[in-house]
Amino acid sequence: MAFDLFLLEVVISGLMTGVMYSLVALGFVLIFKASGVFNFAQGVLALFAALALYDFLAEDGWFFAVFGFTLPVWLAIPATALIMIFLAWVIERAVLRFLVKQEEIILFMATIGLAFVLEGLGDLLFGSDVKPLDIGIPQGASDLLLDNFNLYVEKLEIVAAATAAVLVTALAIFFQKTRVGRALRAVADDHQAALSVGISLNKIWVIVWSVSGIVALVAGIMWGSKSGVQFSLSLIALKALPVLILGGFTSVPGAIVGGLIIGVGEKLAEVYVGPLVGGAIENWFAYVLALGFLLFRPQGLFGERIIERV
Amino acid sequence: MFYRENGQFKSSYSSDQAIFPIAQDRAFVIGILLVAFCGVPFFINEYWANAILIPLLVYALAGLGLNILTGYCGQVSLGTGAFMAVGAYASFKLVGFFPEVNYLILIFVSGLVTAAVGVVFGLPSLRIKGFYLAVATLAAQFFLIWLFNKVGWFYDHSPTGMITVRPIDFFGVRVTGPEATPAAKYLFTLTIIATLTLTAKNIVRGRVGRSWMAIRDMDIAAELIGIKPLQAKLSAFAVSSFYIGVAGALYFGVYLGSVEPLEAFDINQSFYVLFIIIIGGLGSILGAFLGAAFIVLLPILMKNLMVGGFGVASGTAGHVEILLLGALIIFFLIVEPHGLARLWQIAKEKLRLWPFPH
Amino acid sequence: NAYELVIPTLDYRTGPYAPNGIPLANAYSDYINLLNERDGGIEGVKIKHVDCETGYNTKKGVECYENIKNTAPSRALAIQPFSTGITYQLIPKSAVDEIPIFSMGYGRTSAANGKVFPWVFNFPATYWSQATALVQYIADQEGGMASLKGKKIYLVYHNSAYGKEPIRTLEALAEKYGFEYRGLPVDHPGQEQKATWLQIRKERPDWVLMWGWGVMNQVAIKEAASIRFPMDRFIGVWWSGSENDVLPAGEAADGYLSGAFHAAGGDFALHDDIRKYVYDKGMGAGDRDRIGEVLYNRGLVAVMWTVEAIRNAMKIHGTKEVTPAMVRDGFESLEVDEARLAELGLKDFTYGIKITCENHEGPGRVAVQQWDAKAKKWSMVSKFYEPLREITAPLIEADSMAYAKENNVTPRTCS
Amino acid sequence: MSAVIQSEREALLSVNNIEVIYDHVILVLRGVSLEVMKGGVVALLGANGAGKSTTLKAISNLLGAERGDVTKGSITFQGEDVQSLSPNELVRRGVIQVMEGRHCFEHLTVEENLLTGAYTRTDGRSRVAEDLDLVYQYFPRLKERRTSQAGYTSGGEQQMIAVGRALMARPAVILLDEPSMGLAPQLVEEIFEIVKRLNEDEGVTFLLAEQNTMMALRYSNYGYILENGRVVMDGEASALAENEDVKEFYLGVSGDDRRSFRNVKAYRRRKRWLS
Amino acid sequence: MTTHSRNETLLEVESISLSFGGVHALSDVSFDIRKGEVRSIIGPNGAGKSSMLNVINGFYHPQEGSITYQGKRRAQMKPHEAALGGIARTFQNIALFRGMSTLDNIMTGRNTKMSKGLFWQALHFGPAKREEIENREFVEHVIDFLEIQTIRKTPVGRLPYGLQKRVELGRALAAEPTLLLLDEPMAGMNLEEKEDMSRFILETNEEFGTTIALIEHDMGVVMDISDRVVVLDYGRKIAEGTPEEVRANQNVIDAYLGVSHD
Ligand SMILES: Nc1ncnc2c1ncn2[C@@H]1O[C@H](COP(=O)(O)OP(=O)(O)OP(=O)(O)O)[C@@H](O)[C@H]1O
Ligand SMILES: Nc1ncnc2c1ncn2[C@@H]1O[C@H](COP(=O)(O)OP(=O)(O)OP(=O)(O)O)[C@@H](O)[C@H]1O
Ligand SMILES: [Mg+2]
Ligand SMILES: [Mg+2]
Repeated sequence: MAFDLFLLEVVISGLMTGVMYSLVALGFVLIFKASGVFNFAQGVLALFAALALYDFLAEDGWFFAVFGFTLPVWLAIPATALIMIFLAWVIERAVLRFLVKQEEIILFMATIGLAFVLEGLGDLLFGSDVKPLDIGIPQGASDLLLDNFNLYVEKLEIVAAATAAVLVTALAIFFQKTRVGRALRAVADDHQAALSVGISLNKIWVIVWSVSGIVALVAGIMWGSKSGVQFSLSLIALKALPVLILGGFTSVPGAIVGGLIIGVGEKLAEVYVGPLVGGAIENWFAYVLALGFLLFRPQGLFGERIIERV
Repeated sequence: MFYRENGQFKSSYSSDQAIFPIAQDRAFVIGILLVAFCGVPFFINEYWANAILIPLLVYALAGLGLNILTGYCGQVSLGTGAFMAVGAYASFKLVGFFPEVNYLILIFVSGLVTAAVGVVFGLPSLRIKGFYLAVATLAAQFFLIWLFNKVGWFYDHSPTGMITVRPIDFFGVRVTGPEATPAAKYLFTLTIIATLTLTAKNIVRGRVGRSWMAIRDMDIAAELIGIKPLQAKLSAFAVSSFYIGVAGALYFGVYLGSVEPLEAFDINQSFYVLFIIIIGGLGSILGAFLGAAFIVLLPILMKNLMVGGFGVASGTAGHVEILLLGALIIFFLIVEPHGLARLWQIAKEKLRLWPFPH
Repeated sequence: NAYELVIPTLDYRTGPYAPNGIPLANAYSDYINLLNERDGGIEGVKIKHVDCETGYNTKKGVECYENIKNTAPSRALAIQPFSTGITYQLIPKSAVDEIPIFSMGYGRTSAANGKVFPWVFNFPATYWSQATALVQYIADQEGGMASLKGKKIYLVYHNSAYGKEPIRTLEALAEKYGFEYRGLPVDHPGQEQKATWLQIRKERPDWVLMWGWGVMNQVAIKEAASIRFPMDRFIGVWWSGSENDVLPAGEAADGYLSGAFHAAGGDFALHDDIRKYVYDKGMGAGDRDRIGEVLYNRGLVAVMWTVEAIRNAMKIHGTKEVTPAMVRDGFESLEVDEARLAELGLKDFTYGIKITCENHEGPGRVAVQQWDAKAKKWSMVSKFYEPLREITAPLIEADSMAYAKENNVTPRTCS
Repeated sequence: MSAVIQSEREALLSVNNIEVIYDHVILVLRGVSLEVMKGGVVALLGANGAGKSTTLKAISNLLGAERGDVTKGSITFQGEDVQSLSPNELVRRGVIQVMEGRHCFEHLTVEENLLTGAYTRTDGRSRVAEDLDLVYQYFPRLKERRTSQAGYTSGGEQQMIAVGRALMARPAVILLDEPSMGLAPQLVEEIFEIVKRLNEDEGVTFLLAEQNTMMALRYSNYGYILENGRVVMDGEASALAENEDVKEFYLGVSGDDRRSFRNVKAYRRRKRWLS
Repeated sequence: MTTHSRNETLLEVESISLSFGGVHALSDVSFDIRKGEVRSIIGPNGAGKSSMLNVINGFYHPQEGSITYQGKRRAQMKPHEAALGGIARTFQNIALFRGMSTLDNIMTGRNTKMSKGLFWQALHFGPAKREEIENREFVEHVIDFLEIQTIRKTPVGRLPYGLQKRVELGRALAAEPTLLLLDEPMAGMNLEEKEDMSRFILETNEEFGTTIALIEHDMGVVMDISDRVVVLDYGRKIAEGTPEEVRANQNVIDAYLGVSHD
């Protein structure tokens, strides 16, 4: 294989992996942008969504046990989305509404608690075995590219990239152009003031957590198809963090661009620098890369300027 | 009725600034210390030492360290695990180099080493704030752990990369390894932690502590009234890392005895300590202890209750335990977002008013 | 008879490695239930099974250990930590607490040296033996040890103490037989291995070995399939060769190889007994149709050997009320030959073992099994290889002596 | 100004003997009662810490966010108990509060800030746009800064944003907490003129907490004086303005002359009505 | 009222210009502050008053112009240098340290006067303790002076607005400043409190000779207590002089005071 073709391959796979991270990061951004909550439970949310989806599809699930049939994919996905919306509603009822106006770190902590609850619940309801998730997304390398150009790209990731593009466009429009989008940003700035102008925090929270839950479902589908549905799925949240800081916590496009940069950066580092220092540098490299960007832009590439005034 | 400050007048500023200006508080704390130092060692067994009290103390110390940085100086860090690792590895190497030197001194030096590393990784805090900084400290977390896992020198080239503590005597008493008696380990840890807690309290109620809190509450204003952000933040990183480093050394040497960097000091460890201070109370010394008690003891308690008490299968109990722990964290945050320490304080304030409702 | 034999387990049914921990734990529980139901325990003495959830986490492991080690009446007769980290943790304690540790096929390899580690047993084989076995298998396919020269053999490993175990052996082997070795670490949990497999795709090693665990395994197998790396040149350690690892890759995993020291499949006489005495009575710990999975059988063989050691201890000491120290003696002179296996309903399940005072690893033999994706079955495709002791012995000696020196252990003499 | 007698009209908003506790232990309101008549402008006066803001927040139900609790008494709006209503429900019914200390949405632009005020409105974009123009007319300065992020505007500009944002909701009752704070003198007057205009032309009812007693009494028709969490005096604005004590302590006139701030040293501390 | 050093210039602002993107917060503003005087800065909202103070104590860096303070001329300085040089201030939007008690807040004001290092502090013994108590004594004077003894140990976040302003003044006074910058110290206060505040300002000025730069919208206060006034509008200086002169200035009436003001 020619050398530069390999480089290209590394870059492409970096981009694709980056998109996969972005899908998770997007969920974070939504919630942060709209409520100032750093939602640590995003990874678990993705896991939970994937578990629920699997349950509708598989014969060893609750759904089958109760109703005696399984759902086709096109019905199972909306059904799972409904579950995520219900979950958002429960979260708002049971957690968020009691934490109005608390500091960021408290809310952050609450989402960690939430992550535990969902994790325990997921395990109790669905068991901790590995569950293969197959909703018909093509898997494996694209034969077309591999045979003709000797270029290795995963089909699943092409699908993920396309999905992400659609999601991002829709979300960006939603935030910038709509009345609810504006209200979401207002809530993030000042809970109490938002209340005082009649924005219902409860409603807003249900909305963002629902949207974010649905984004988590998408991420869960992609990652679940890739590596099976199991606890480890929730740990991809950690891979989304450098993407977030690089792109900026509040920027939807930032989540994508951040993902791309991190993806390519870490793959190049691992492939070209890794062997020199013993490998497995991807993880810290991603963070160091993000840190490097932050030193120049403390609010991330696309994040909102941090207002410093007296 | 009994908890009143009436009639306790301070005649000098120095007595007004005492750590526990209220006599009842003072008596209470002295009582606890007496029990901890003179009572517990007679009854302690291995289970209580290795599974409960030592982890509790070590985590309280780590929590104290992180609380200095996060609770007092407002810099959120998720690198605690890595800083504990620095302390652990430093003590491991130091004991190897200077087996003759007193263990306490080596632990102290390990703390200093960690402080130095902490300062280096604290540098970005001058520009990066809030959650951005938190995530940036993850760079330290992942990089340091990678380093300890990768560079053979750190683990004396053992084939698995694990490090194991040597048997060490402290003034003739074995304090590490399986042969150390529970009481010896416990007292050794307790002494260090009691001393460090006192120093922490001294620091936070003095000038340095105030400048940390000023930076935390409003960094711009602090700068405008003449507090140097560089000095304040880095000193917080240094002191905090020192504490965390000592905690790491004890965690490795006295508590676990052998560690694998990737597991013992991973990011979960960082979160764990963060839970401790948030649940316990940010910016509170007592909080670190209450938080550690909550986070260390509660799961054990729940497990023993479910498995031992109700005969729940241990796997199921494991799931339920996670679920319940999460739910309790949320519950306590809702009841009192400022942590158990604040809850305690409110309870005291109520007591002071008692029997009147307000 | 009020005396009970306490067999504790440190399980993990939660956390990232739960999918692997569950079958192991189920097998333990099932076998003990079987003995209690069918035989009234061991030699008529009831077994008390205490389990404790560790989540594969060392700290919880310590708590569990302290909690269960003195369980009345017999105290814990032998500890099976099922985690490298916890094993390391407990090794120094074992001598003081006088409780034998049986880290079957994992843990500290140099604990094979019974002179330094009288309380630790890691038979029937260690990682280092396994590494030499896998290389021998490769040599067989390539046409003899000599043909290894110039070949490229890569290792994809879990970047942890466990994953690093074989490195030294492989390096020594590479030096001796002249193949090119390179290690590619994968960080926990290992869901993202693109960079690793791109490098493999570029450098085209002849063989890839894998020391993986958890989700890492199945992702690696999928990635290998994606880059069209031939499955029959991809060999996992015995912890990377269970149904969990290959099923998610579907057809693509066909032909994947892994190390093994016991058979897969649920049609041994013992399994039938378990179905009859345990599952039919509704006491089964897991799903009936998952009996016989690789990790389930792994659990079975582990508890079986433990039980045989207890039996042995009873024989040696002439009492049914054995203590952990007696069970240690039982381990140290344990002999489970083919005939005994057949009695236990495990004919041809694994090979016979014999443990001695200086050798706690036992025979150290390892075979290779292969996955048939259509039939969804593992089957042995090689003989059991004898370890290359000339490679492993000096390494074991060096490492155990270093431990002895650091911890002031005077190696005992065995004679 | 329409000199409406308070008691002749129906009470739109009434607060009955409420008690508020912060943080479970700090008692700040010890039984406050007041009534706001429909179409009235009621002033809430009192020293720092008397509990004015707390009273307003209790009405608009914003106390929860500060860990405050109404532990006794009741609050009714149009005869209905509103204590269980959420703040946004109250805004929908026409009660909006301008909080003390601005509380702008820092990252939103000035215009977006104003538009959030219209969040609850359903009468169509064009009506909202009209009102936006109206607000810009009241505060030309805001029009100049419409695309700046509110976090970067000056203190007075933020105050205008806060008031403008409330106007955008087209409320029936506005609870104004220190509207004049930090505003230039001519703007202070303008704000009160706006209050007057909205009150007279559109029938908007006002309850305002204000330190600028002179202004407040000039523009309101009824007043309550709060001290230490209790109402110590109330009455017609004109009557209050004539009260000797009020004159002396709140208006700073002793005899007929305004006291100079330069001579305050010689001035004796006042007595409290009730403590 | 006049003292011997009244005519010495303490601070001179020379043609300062400051803009943020397209917004010109200050354009070519020059004025001086004399030692020992009370100098007021007034002007409509958004005129650039607060920005001016921010420039003086180094938080904003002007694009053009320079500042001479105590004879040293410079384009800009770091905020803590200004603090060390004796410039203290209060803020328009209260900038207290909300999590700390009144006492601690005021003690932070003494930060520049304290020097004992971490080691001694950790021991809380000997020099550090002595230093702490000496400074505490000073702070107690400030507390007595401002009559806030009763709230000494209260966390400032719980205080009503007016008291917070007073604590903020205390924090500035604790630094024993040469030049005290006050940004709307009386906003949100009732008459009585304004009187108190005026009294504190005047006493500080007269007894300690502290020079004061004051931004305030209450004309009564400004007219009564300031020696000289400078008026800004849209970032420009439109008038300057004694209170009487300024009050009579037509530009000022148009831009700021409004016609109806008495
Ligand atoms: N969140 C809070 N926690 C505890 N105490 C509080 C809180 N908010 C206000 N208080 C206390 O309640 C009392 C009344 O405060 P409030 O803000 O209502 O006064 P105010 O009359 O509006 O004063 P100002 O004129 O200064 O705005 C004060 O003593 C204050 O210390
Ligand atoms: N950091 C900044 N970024 C952008 N614009 C700013 C910044 N600081 C101030 N401005 C703008 O500069 C102008 C002057 O602001 P400044 O705060 O100095 O006004 P001010 O005279 O203090 O007004 P007020 O009396 O309302 O407080 C305002 O229009 C403000 O929006
Ligand atoms: Mg108020
Ligand atoms: Mg201003």
